[in-house]
This record gives sequence, C-alpha cells and structure tokens, in this order.
Amino acid sequence: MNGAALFWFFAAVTCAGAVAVVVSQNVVRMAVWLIVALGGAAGLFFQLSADFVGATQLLIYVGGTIVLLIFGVMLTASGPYLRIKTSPGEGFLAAGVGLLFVLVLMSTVLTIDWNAGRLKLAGLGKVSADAYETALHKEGLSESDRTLLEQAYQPSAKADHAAEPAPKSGPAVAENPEAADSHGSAPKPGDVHSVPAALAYELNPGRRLTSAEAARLAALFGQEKAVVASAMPAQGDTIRPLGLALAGLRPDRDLNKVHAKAATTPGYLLPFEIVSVHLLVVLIGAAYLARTKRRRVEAS
Amino acid sequence: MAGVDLTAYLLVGAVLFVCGIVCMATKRNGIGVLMGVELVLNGANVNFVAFSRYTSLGLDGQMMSLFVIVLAAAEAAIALAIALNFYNNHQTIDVDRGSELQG
Amino acid sequence: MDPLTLLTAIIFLPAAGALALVAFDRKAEETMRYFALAITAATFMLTLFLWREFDSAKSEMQLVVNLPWIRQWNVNYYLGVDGISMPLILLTSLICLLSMMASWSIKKQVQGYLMLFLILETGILGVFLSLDFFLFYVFWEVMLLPMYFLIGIWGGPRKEYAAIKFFLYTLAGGVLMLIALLMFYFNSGRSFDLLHLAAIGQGKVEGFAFNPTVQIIAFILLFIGFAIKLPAFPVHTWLPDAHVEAPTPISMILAGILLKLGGYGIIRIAFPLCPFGAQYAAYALVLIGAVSIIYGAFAAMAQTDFKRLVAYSSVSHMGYVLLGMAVWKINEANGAAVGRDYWLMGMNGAMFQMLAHGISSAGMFFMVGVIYDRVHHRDLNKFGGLMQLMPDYSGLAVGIFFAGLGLPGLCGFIGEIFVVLSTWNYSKTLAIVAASGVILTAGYILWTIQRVYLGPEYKGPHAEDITPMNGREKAIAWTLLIFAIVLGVYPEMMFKVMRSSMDALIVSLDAGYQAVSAAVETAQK
Amino acid sequence: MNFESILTGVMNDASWGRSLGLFAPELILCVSIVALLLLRLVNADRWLPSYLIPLFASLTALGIAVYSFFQMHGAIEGIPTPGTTQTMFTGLLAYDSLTLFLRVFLLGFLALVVTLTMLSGIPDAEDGPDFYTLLLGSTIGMMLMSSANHLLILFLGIEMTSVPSYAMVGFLKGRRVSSEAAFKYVVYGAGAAGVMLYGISLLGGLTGTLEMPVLASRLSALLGPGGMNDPTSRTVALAAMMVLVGLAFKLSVFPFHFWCPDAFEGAAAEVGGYLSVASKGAAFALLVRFLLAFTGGTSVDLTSLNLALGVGLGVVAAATATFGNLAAYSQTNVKRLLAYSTIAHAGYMLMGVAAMVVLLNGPGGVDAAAKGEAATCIEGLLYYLAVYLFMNLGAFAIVAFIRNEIYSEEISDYAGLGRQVPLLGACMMICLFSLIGLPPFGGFVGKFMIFASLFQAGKIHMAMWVILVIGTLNTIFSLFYYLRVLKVMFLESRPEGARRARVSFMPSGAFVLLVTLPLLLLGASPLVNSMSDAATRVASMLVAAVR
Repeated sequence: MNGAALFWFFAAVTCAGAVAVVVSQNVVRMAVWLIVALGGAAGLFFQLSADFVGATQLLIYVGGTIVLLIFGVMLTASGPYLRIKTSPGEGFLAAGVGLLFVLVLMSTVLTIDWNAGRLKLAGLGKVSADAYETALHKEGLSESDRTLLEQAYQPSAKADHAAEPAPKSGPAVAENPEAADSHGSAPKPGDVHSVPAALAYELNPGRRLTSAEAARLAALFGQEKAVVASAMPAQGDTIRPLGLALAGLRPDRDLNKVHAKAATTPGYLLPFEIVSVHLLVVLIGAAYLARTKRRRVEAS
Repeated sequence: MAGVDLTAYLLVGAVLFVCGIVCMATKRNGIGVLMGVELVLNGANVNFVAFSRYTSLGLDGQMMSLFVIVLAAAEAAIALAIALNFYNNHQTIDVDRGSELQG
Repeated sequence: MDPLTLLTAIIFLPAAGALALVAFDRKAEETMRYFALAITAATFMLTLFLWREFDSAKSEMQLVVNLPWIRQWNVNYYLGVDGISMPLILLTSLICLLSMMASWSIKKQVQGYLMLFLILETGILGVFLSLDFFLFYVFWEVMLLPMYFLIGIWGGPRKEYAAIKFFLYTLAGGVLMLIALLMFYFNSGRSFDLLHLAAIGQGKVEGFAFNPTVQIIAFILLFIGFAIKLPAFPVHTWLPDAHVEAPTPISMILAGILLKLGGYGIIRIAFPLCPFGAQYAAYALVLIGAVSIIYGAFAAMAQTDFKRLVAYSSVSHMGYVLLGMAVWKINEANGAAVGRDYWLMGMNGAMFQMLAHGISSAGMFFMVGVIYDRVHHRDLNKFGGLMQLMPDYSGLAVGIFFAGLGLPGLCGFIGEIFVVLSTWNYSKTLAIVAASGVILTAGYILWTIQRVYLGPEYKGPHAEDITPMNGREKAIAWTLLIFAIVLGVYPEMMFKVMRSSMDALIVSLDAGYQAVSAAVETAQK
Repeated sequence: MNFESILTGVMNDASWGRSLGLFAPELILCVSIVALLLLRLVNADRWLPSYLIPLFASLTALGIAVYSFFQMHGAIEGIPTPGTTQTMFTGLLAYDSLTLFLRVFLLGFLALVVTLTMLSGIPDAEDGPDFYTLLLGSTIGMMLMSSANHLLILFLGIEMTSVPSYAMVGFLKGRRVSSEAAFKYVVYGAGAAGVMLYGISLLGGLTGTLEMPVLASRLSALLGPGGMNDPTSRTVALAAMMVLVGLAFKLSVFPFHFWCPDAFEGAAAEVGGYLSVASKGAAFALLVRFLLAFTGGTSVDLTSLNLALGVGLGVVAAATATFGNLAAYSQTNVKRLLAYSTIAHAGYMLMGVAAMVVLLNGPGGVDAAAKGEAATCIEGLLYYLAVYLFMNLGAFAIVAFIRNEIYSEEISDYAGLGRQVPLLGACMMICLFSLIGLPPFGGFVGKFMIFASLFQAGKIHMAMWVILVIGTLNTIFSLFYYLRVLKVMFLESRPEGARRARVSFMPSGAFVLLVTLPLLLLGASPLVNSMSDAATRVASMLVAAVR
C-alpha cells in the first residue's frame, strides 16, 4: 500500500476527529471523536515507524485514559449539562482565535527549513571555502549536484562573523555526537579562520532543501551516515532500543559503548523509576478524593 | 513516501494543538476541557515522534512521548477524581457554575 | 568606654529595654513606666557622656566605628559623630526623656506603647549616628513602624487616617531615597560609605565621579524624601493630621525630633553627596523655604484647633531651616561661593533653628497636651482666662510660646535672625519675605496667647476639671523653658559644638561644586 | 544481549551508584511514601501518628542536604571555576549548588509545613497518610524541577509537582469551595502543562536534543540573521514562550495568575502556605535554569532574542506586581489577600530573573563583569526566596491557627485580635511588614537586592529602569492592603460577643515565633552576611557554567 496515501488517511482521520471534538455539542460524542483522533494519531506513530509508541498510545491512551474520561462523563452526567451549548458568538470568536493560532504556527513552524537546520547543527551550515571548493571540484560531480551546491550555499555575507575566533559552527560540532564521529572529513573549526573571512560559505536562507537534497549535500561533504540518515531505523523495531533506554542504556547513540555509557547521553532509568513513585502518589490521591469519608467506628 | 516529510506531520500536530486549545477555551464542561488537554498533549506527541524520525532528536523524542502518555493518564485520573468530587458538591461540572470563588 | 560600646549602647539600649519589657507582667503598668523612663534617662546620660568624649575642635568624624556587616554589598556597621550630629543626638535623647515623662497620660496598652516608644528612639538615634547609607536607610525606615502604631492606636478620633497618611508619605520619600541610594552605590564602585560618597560627589576621588545628571536627579530624589520629613510645602500635608491625631508625647517627638531628620538628611546626605545638584536647585530650595514660612504662618493663623495651629507653626519654622541651608550664592563665572560667610551663617542658623524648634515645638505640644488632658478639647475659641485658673501653667506656656515666636533672649530668635540675615546676601526680596514671616509668627502666637490664656473667663466645657499642673508636668515644662532660655542667652553652647564641622562642610561644598562645574565646563568644550 | 547482561552492566556501572548517593534526599522521600502505604497495609496508621514518617524523613533528608551543601561550598573557596557543575543520572539532573540550595530550602520548608499541619490538625488522623503522601510526592517533583537538566525532567518535575497539589487543594473534599478550587486548578493547570509540552516539542525538534546545557550552543548555530524575519528565530521565540507559559502558570504570573486566588481561598491555609512558597521556589529555580540554558554562545541573533525575552519578562513582572497589589485591595478574605500578595511577590522575584537575562545578554557578551552582575541578580532572587519562605509561611500559619480558634478567615473577623493574641499579632505584623519590604526585616534586603540588580540591568536596557520605578511604586501600593489587616487587628477593638481566640505559647506560639524570628535575623543581624554569602556562591557557581 502506498505509504503517502496511508499517511494522508491517518492525518485526515486525526484532524477530522480533533475538529469534531471541538465542534461536538455532546460530551459523549466528544469522547468518541477523541478516540478517533487519538487512534489516528496512533496510526501516524506506526507510520513513523514508532511502533512501540503507537501501541502504547492505543493501549494506554485510547484504551485507558479515554475510558476513564467516558466514565467521568457517565458518573457526572446530569441531564441539562450533558449537552453543552456554545453561543454562536463564542463559536466565531473561538474559531477566529483558533485560526489565528494556526496562522502563527504556519508562519513559524511550518516555514522552517528543517533540513537546513539539521545541516547547520551538523556543522554544514557554514563551511570553509576550502571544503566548499573541494566538494565543488570533486571528480564525477553531476550537473545537478553542482547546481545544488551553488544554490544551497552562498559566500558568507557577514564577513566579520566568520573571522571571529569561535565560529558559529564550532561548539555545535563539538557537542553533536553524530557530527563528532565524522569529524575527520567535516570542516574543522580551525579551517574557518585560516581562509579570508569573506570566503566562508553558509547556507542560502532563500533556498529550501528537501530531505533528499540535504542528504546529497551531506554526502558531498562526506557525511553520509552521521547526519542525514534518519535518527531512527526506518523499518521500525524500536522496542528494544526503547527498553534499553529505559534501563539507562543508549545503544542507538553509540553501540560500542553499551557497557561504558557515554555520560552525555541520557538513559531514562531515573524518570522511569520516579514516574512509578508518581503514579503511586496519584493513585493514593485519586483514591482519597473518590472515596466518601469513612467514619471509623470506635471500639468503645 | 514521496511528498510526505516532517512538515506534514508537524501540520497534523499543529491542528491537534490548535483544536485542543480551542476546545479548552470554549467548552464549559470540565471533562470537555480535559479532552482539549488530551488533544494538546497529542499534538505535542505527534511532533515528538515525527522529530524522532526525521531529526537528530532520535530515540529521545519517542521516549518523551511515552512519558507524556503515562503522565497524561495520571493527570486524567486525578482530574476525574476532582471532577467527581466537584460534581458531588455542586451537582454540576460546568466550570462557570462554580461561583463561590470570585473577586 | 571605647566608641563601639558607647555608640552601640546609645543606639540599642532603648531597643534592649523594649525587649526587656516583654518580661513584665501586663498589669504592672507603673513599674513598666518607671523602667522605660530609666532606660530613656540612661540613654540621655550616655549621650551626655558622648558629649564629654566629643572634641568640638575637630571638624572630622569622631568616635568612628566601622565593622563589616554584609560583605558582598560593602555594607558596614559604620557609626560616628561630628559637630552636626552631636547637638541633634543630645536633643533626641533629651526630648525622648521628657516625652517619656509626659507619657503618664497614656492609659491603654501601656506595655505595647512603651515598647514601641523605645524602638522609635533606637531608630532615631541610629539615623543620627549612621555613616553608612544602607544603615542610615534601615534606621530611617525602622522609625516608620512604631510611629504608625503610636499614632494609629493611641491617637485621636481620626487616628487611622492620620497614621496611614504619615506612613504613606514617609514611605514614598523612603522609596525615592532608595533609588538615589542605588544611583550612588553603582556610580561609586559599590560603596555605601557616606564620607567616601561625599568625597566622590565633591570630585575628590580619582576615577569616580557623580556626573551632573546623576547629581541633579539624585539630589531631587533625596530632597523630596527629606522635604517630606522636614516638612516643606507642598509635601507637608501629612503633618497637621499626624500631629493633631498623635497623643501628646508622640507629638512632642514628631515635632521635636522627627522633623529634624529631614534637615539632618539634607545637610548630611543631599548637600555633600551632590553639591552640584544642590547648587543647581538652590534657588528652588530657597523659594520653597520662603513659601513654607509664609504658608505655614498663614495656615496657622487660620486654625481653630490648638494642636493644628502648633503643627502649622512647625511648617513655618522648618521653612527657616531650608532657607538657611540653601542660601548658596555663586559667582557664575568661576562657580565660587559669593559671600561664603553669609552662607555659613545661614547654615549655622538652620542648624540652630532645628535645635531651637526641637525645644520650643516640643514644649508647645506639651502645653497643648496638658490643657487637653484636662478639658478634652482644643478649640481655640473655647478657651480664655486660663491665666486665672492655672497661673503656673499659663506662665510656663507663655514663656515657651515666646521661645517659639522668636523673642530675643529665647532660643527661637537666634536661628531666625541668622537665617534672615544670611538670606539678605542671597536675595533681598526673599529676606524681606522671610522677615515678614517673623512678624506673622508673632501675630498668630500673640493672638493665640490672647485667646487662650488671657481674656476674662474660661468659655469651654469641663471647667471644673481644670486643676493645677502636677509635679511631673511642671518638671517637663520647666526643663524645656530653661533650655529655651539657656540656648537663647548662651547660643555659643551649641555653636561651639557645630562650628568646626560646619566650617569644614561649607568649605568642602564650595570646593566640590567648583571642581564638578569645572569638569562640566571642560567637558562642554 | 539478554536482560541479565543489561542488568549486570547497569549494576556494575559506578556512575549509577554515585548518582544514587547524590540523590539520597529524594530517595528518602520516595521510601517514606512507600512506607506510608505499607504501614497502612498492616493497620499501623491506627496507633502511629501519620506525621511522624514525613517529619522524620524530611529532617533526615534535610540533614543530608545541609551536609552536602556545606561540603560543596567548603570545596570551592572564592570564585568557583566552570566545570564544578556535576550531573546525576547520565546528565538528566544537575548536581550543583542551586540544586543543593533548593534542596535545603524545600526540605526545610517541608519539615516546617509538616510541623505546622501537625500542630494545626489539618489533616485529621484518618486522612494523614493520604495528605502526607501527596505532600511528599509533590516535594519530590519540586526537587526534580529545581535540578532539571533535561527538558523531560522539566516537564516531569512540573507534572509531579502539580498533580499531587491539585489533589491537595481539593483535600477538604466535603467543602464546596475546596472542590471548586481544585477543579479550576486542575483544568487550568493541565492546559498550561499541555502548552508547555508543545513548546518543548518544538525546541527539541529544532535543536535535536532535550539536554538543556547544549541548547544555547545549538541555538547559536541555528539562528539566522534578521531577527523575527527568520522563521527559526520566530519558532524559537514561540517555543520559549510556550515553555514560559507553563512556568508562568506555576509562578502565578500575570496573565496566568487566575487560578491562584481561587485555589488559595479554597484550600486549607496550610496547603496555601505550602504551594505559595515551595512551588514558587522550585519554579523559579527551574526558570533560572531554563533561561540560562538559552544564554551563552557567541551568536548575536541569540543574544538579541534573549535580550527581548528578558525585557519581555521584565514587563510581565512589572504587570504582575502591579496587578497583584491592586487586586489585593478589595479582598475581604485573608487567604485571598495573601494569594494576591503571592502574585505580587512573584512579580518582584521575576524582576530579578529578567534583570539576570538582560545583564547576560548585553552588548559586551557573557564576560566576567556580566557574569558577576548576573550572579547578583540570582543572589537577590535566592535571598528573596529564603526570606519569602519565612514570611509567607508565618502569615499562613497564623491564619491557620486563628482559623482554628475563631473559625473564620475573613479580615473583618480579625478585629482586635492583636490584643487578644499579642504574640500572633506581633508576628503577623513582622510578616506583613517584611512582605511590604520594610527594614529591619528580611523582606527589605531581598527587595533591595532585586532593585539593585534592576538598576544595573537598566544600564543595558532602559526599560529596566522603568520597571525599577514601577517596582518601587508597587511597594507603596502594597502598603495599603497589608496595613489594612494590621489596622483591623491592632487599631480596632474586638467586638462584643466575638469568639475569643486563645493560642497558647506552646506549641503554636513557639512555632510562629520560630518562623518569624528569622525575618528579623535575615534583616538586621550578621546573619544577613552569611545568607548573602551563601546565595552569592550559589549564584556565581551557577553563572560560571554559562559559556
């Protein structure tokens, strides 16, 4: 089955469910629509090869939390308030504010060039003139690659910046574990100030890159595996890495260091354990609130 | 999966988030508001999982979403207990009906 | 006794007494009164001892104590005395002693009253002795709290209004002072040392300077803060309410000491720290002083409430203090003071006026209190003929009122004449205005004497309650009158204490202004 | 790799053992929660007073926290160097002086609150285990908040703090106002947490990490020129604002304060006192950590974004203080009045944080001078928090004790109480004067430090001077409503037939005295120096870690 079609199907289900939750005038219907929306979201998780999260979503969220909510609806259902009337004025206001929110999010989140961001983090946001020239004059460079390189990069507009002792990409490279692996071929921070300032190249903010283009660019700079390959294996099977992370190990970060963990990569043993304490506290709190005050019969 | 990339997922997340916010703002029924919260949390979760697939956030994103699911369940449990309590005292769960605290 | 022990004892002995009062049984009121009286007397003795240790010939700070308090902020426990603070410290402990004696008229919640009274005394003495701006500010605000309750609990019918008004005005002034304090602190390389800050303000410290803008803004902030306390027109409106509503002993302290804090703040902080700002605003200050004199006198004349009249007379009298301090005339060409000796005379007059007013206004409020305790009203139109009924009282009262009026031979005269003479050098018009204030004062005081003490017969209620003064009351009144006479006949007693410090202050202010204005000139070129 | 080998790997890992050791105070609280549950299984709660376990646990944990605080500060004499910051649990939690300071703060406060509840009798013996479980659970959440070094912990800490506190607000479940307060609190709180989470997701996606210490350097690499025209900058600003909304909710900062008066009025005074101090302290620590995570790097774009953020925070702070003070005027209920006062004080403290952000993002960059000045801001904040603990707890404790006597929390029913219970009256006076910020009480020193840092920040951005003036004006505004309480208590006389209040010195009076005495000590004694010294060290160590 076509992956894209599947995505659009789930996305449509999710969004339709969410909108229906907002529009519904009846609490029980809202709950049912919520199931639809969250189920759709679970589908999206599967689609994103996050199978364990998807399963958890179905089990805990759709299966547990929503059932809880429906219980709440049933236990508190008193005729007149089961249906909630929203006045048209309120409805329009809410729709307007909602639309505004969507626009704000559109104008920020959705206009970002995420691939460019990733390249920047990997230290490819600004490359030294040497590295750029080397890539541009590589043997067997296709015409499309050359165009890509020329369009993706432009000589650094802020010459003074490149000349600073600590270039922007410096610290990011050093701290990015993925980039650190491929340090050999990546531009060294030192390169930048060895060439004239104006001859550093940085990503062209006017040119948005697709995933494929980003991958190609990274490849041109010799960084295939480290950066652009998706952080998660595309075929799924995230259960084992997740379980290991909960046990405090991070095989996804560095398989060679399973036993001598790198101190910088968080394992999630602490939150895993501490959430259990939290759940215990919540259980006791909820039980206290839900039970009627018992009167202890004194022996006397 | 041509044509489907990070932005598309983020769009779904944004829709969930905005619907949740609108739901919280408009519903008078306390449980309805809580459903809005669930939508918001799911919007964030879709983001997390999408980021974990497409950016170097990696496993951290999925991990985060797992914790969010668990914490949301805990929150819902307490919220419902409080809602029941409120209902027992007031015979309604209309948030605007609680009028004893004002000023 | 080493300075640390002596000065600390002076400041904190009353507070320690307040703490000790907790241990007393709530019913043993008489014992508590005597205990508190003993504390204030002991404090007075300590200040006399301080006077003996004090060397009038020296102009600099004496008996200095400087211990670190908050190191990160360079806040020190920094105390000292010079010729400016010494007379005021003596005045404070004396008036506190006398008003403690007058406190026998307080009947309710004696324990709380005495504790608050003693804490108040600690605050006032702390302000006069502090040489660290932060410490000064702390003590300044410490005075607020007891005063609020002293007016609010033991005051008259509109006590709550008066108390909150007093609190509000003083706190507003304090907040302005706080901003000025921050300005000085951060422009001086983090110092709260008033002497060091003064040296910077006068351009004597390499590497630091308060530039003219800072000086002007800071001076205005400080001046408003102190003018509220002084009180100068138009921020005086808290004073009539507070005075009228406060119980007699507290009115004595308010008029006798608290108002002096405003003048002291101007001399100790506002002028030395920003001479440029002070000179910049000098004309306005003189004007405010003159307006206060005239306004206060007219307002006093219009009153029918005896206490309100005395309160407005304070506004008028304190106007002389401001006027005397601000008659700083300069040669526009080089910035040097013109007729510096006149200015010095004005400053000395202002200082002396503070002392004289401390004695006379405390006395006037006490005298009003004595009659109020008997007839329970203060309506000037319902008195008359007290001379026949209470001859002792009326004689003492007339004496004290004359001291307030500024009759030659009594304390009020010296300060006023000095100030008026020095004003002549500054502006002849204003000198005439100030001198006419003297006439107005004579007018309303004589009229008051006529309405209250002279006249054919007592017209008001409770005529049967009019009894002669008791021994305690006589002792207070006599003490005040004697001081009024001694200061009037032998002003040198106080002048010799303050002379050398005043000289040094004037010289350094003059030099400081010249230094700063020279720097400004250079910068402009 | 099977389970056994993983387990062996984890067990053999020395860093886990080390982390657990450093985590001991929190672990003690966790254990005591379990102990409270287990004791109930064997019906031990019938003969064992339920406050014993939390009291014992908090005191033990406090002992450990104090010891480690002094140990850490003994190790660094003078100015600490960068790199003294350690982490726990593979970088999820920061183990630095702020962590320890807040641990001492929270655990000391917990011990005091447990003592207070023990004395005031809320909760009763039957509900004790439930109440203390919630109290301890919430405190663990706060401790996580204050040491969060990772965005997951940030969210987790806030949730762990909030969820039990929703239940605590509704703890008096038979009372209508209580359940209503809890319901409003949970609904709004959950919404704020959701918004915050969305912000975290954006931040995580942008930077590809959830670890806070590397946020700044990654953001410097990401942000493009052009300020708000750059979509990345816009998104970062949006995400930061969303996270700040969540924190602002916890801090009851305007315009996210609306839950606070309702919750405080509906909750028992003891719970109100607990929430007002502890959750504020933890949230401020977290706020400082979060904002410091944004600071650093060399990017001009990030710096200007931060500067805008700092000034924005300052404006919000000024609005909060003003709103809190003005809205407190018309209140007739003491707890509600104190709730508005809490809002106002959050405003003052936020001013200090705003000054810190502004100072760290000045034109000179993060140099030694800027760090020193920023450290002063944090010092002021910590001092304020320390003083705030005592003055607010004191006020709420007095309200609780008086409620037990006269069964009322209306200000008008307090008439003449100053004479009837002079000790409580005097302590209330000290607490309220300290809240106004008058010397010689501790509130003044804290406020002074905050104002001083605002003054310094004004040199970088003029707006901070305006905020300083608003802050000082607020001191005057606040005068009226605090004085109104005192006026009623002292200046009015107790009406005939009013219920007589009798509070004996032991133990209630002694407790109140114990809580109010530090206000005097922290305002006018050599202790000011010691406290300010400790706060300075914490602050400079924290700031030293900024690169």
